[in-house]
Amino acid sequence: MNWNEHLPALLLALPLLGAFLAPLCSLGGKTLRNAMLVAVSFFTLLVAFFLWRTVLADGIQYYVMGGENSRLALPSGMAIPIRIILEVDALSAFMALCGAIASFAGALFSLNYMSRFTGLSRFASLYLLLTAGMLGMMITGDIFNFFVFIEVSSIASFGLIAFWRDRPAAVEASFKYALISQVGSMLILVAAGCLYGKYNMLNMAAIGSALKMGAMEKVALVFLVGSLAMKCGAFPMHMWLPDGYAEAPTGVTCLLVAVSQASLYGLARVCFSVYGIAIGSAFIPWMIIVFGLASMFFGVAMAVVQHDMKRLIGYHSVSQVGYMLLGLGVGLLVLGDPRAMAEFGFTAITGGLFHAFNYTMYKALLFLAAGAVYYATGKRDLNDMGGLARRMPYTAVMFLIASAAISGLPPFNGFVSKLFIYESSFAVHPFLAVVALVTSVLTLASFVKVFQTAFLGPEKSVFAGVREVPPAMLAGMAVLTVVVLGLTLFPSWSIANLAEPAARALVDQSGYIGAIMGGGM
Amino acid sequence: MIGNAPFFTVGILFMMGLVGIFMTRNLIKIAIAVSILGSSVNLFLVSLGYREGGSVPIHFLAGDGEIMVLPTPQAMTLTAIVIALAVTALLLSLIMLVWRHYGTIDVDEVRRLRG
Amino acid sequence: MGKVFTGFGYWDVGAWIIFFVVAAFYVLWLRYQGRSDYKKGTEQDEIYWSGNETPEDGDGLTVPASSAYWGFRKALEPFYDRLVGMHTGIATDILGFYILVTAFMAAIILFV
Amino acid sequence: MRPLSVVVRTGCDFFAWFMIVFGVNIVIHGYMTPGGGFQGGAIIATFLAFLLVSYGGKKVLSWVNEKIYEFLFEELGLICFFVLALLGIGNSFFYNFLASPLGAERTGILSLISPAGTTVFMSIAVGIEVTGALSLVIIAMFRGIRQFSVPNLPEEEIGHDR
Repeated sequence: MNWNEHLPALLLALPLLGAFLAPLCSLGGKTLRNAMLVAVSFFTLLVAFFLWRTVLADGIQYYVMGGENSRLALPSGMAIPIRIILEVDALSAFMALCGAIASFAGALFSLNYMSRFTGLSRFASLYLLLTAGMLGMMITGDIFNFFVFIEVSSIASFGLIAFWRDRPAAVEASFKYALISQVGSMLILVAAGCLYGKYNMLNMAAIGSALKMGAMEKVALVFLVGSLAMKCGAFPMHMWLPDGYAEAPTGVTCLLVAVSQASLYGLARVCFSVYGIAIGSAFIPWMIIVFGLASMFFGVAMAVVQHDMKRLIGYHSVSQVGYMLLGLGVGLLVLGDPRAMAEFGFTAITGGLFHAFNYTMYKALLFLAAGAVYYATGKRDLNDMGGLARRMPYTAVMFLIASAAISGLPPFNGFVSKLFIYESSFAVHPFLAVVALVTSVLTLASFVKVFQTAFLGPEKSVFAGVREVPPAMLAGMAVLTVVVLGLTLFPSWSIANLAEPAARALVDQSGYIGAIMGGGM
Repeated sequence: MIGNAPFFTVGILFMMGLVGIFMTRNLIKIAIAVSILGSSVNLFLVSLGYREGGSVPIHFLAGDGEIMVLPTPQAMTLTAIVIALAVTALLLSLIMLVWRHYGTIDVDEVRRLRG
Repeated sequence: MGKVFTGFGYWDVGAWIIFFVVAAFYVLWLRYQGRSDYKKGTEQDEIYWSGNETPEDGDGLTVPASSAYWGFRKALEPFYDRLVGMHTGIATDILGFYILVTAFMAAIILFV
Repeated sequence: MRPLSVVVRTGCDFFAWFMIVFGVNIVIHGYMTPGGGFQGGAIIATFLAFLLVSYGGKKVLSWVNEKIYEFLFEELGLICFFVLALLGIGNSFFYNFLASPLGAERTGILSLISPAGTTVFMSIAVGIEVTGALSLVIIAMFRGIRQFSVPNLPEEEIGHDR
């Protein structure tokens, strides 16, 4: 009974246990609750790291919840897997690692950030429930269980976005997100029902092995792609995202960035591993590419004219998700023909996934820096900010690193993943690369505006009393800065160990199916 | 053809819920329309598991009948009902807070966050 | 540190960092040359506010963020009015876009 | 908000306690009947709704102690559920270690428990948890209504309807 076998279940059990124990720990006082929050998110990060290492070492790990032993996917005499199976391949472990890092940084940050507010036992339990829901979405192999974890993370994020319920904007943002997210989840449930009705199987690998494109599968695919793209923030359906990210407490926004990555993972898993080559017509890949292009350009066009700091960064997350959708769409487009796949398809997927990891890191850092500025000065509007660099040097430096990374300035990690996406989308059609480049220029323009107006410029007398933020918040930001700098300085290691195995796992549908169905593919 | 009767009801209920959301300006009616949508999806899930002449899928209650109705959709519907309750309770509490802050629950007036 | 092959060309972080270090030294050396008659802390440090007296608090000096790209915004007036007009912020509009996109995708994939 | 008529209030007051018995019955037989933890817990939670109808908000909110619902019910239910799931970690998380295949002989302590094994205790744990959770939801939503509308409740009770 070595612990490596139970890692997938432990990855979910830990944050869930933390969420259950939060009210009990808050009986023991503020420090015990804070210690529990940080300890649980740190151990979840450790478990995610060991899980990633185990998956890299010996292939796909799957865990049968409630089975005689945790590896028995097909009990004797059964043709299809019946229990809920957590299937962790290189892509799930890669996304779980990046989600766990964002959750740990957010927990560290919200120790001091939330100390002035009441009801923090509810905050800690909702925060860990959101982490458990996000990690569940990333490692589950069962399509109905994926719906349940989407609901767990959505309901936790409704509560957390409206946490400051005396701010009208937060309540409005949470209601709009709740409305569109509930209708989207109902459509995901209809899609799961369609697939179950046709194949009587709920396991993604089992459905993937038996799937032949028909009317029911097309409806299920459209509902899944539509609602998962909505939860990522693709263009026409993105309007809840800047409101939700701007109004939530900053520690929560840092985690919400990773939660939208979990639905991007869900989109990739459904398109590549469940449908794969059976996707038939090139309509869905081109639809994802169009989502990507529209999100990129219109997201950053809206961001340039914003003057509220967190809303501006929220619109940038809409445009950055566009890059990943473009990368995955190009990969899906040429999944069928091996020559184009070898030439640029695989680079596109690696670029898209590496961009997902980079994006979560520097976007979370940007939000934490914006939250630190809000904590220190109490202002969010860029018009009445100025000359904060002298008073808050660490936050200014970290914000500079993060904005250089997001706008893709050469030595930073944002540039590496954008380079992959430029080159591979150029091979499909030059227009795609042109839109990507113009978006990157506009991103740089808007972050020059933010950095100049907020941090540079002459000293303002109204900010005389501003001091640097307390150490726990700096520690939260430092964790993310270290990861961003690590990815910047060692791109070849991180691509070879992080992005490439994930891309290979995503493309290798037969491996994903074979692990569960006993190599019967 | 009669076998598909539940699926027609699901279609009609789904359309009613969807159109209901857009037809009204009152937030509480929108929350009601969303729960109609949820119940139509639950009906869809339950009617998936129906088998001709099947009996209760519990072994010693099923008697000697060989065919059993599929139990998985019933478990799925149960979870969907639990989730629909939680979301409806949250939506209604948020509408209460919107009423307290904005003094109106008209969907066209609750729009401070725009642009 | 590492050479990354991106399918079409190479990307090497080390080369870029060395380039930036050399460029930084060169710029700092140029700045160090400077004008010899400059003395710190004298009236030479005063901001030249095109003739009239300089506002002493930073508030008067900073360029507000809303006017940072006013030219860009003014030039693309028709595009931005339509784009910002699209974001009405009404809950049912947000849902409407989602339902329209899903209906469009379902129509195309089923009937084309 | 005018209180309901005397008949309704006394009826609710009388039936409140029977709702608990009915709800517990559904929770206990949950593993076999269509009921179960969640449905039974929801029925037990109507106990509080009946009290609110019969005694009015002020009296009930001053009487009810939310800490009990939060810690005795919610936390206990959640932790029992989690520990039951963890006990089977030898085989796998959520393993049903008390169950036995149909018709197998069950000796000793096992003969007392039904062959369904841990699902019996898990549905009871869920029942306890949902009772606490839904009672807190009812209290919170009721307190939400009263927070900003001053109730014009007459102090003493009039015997007949108005």
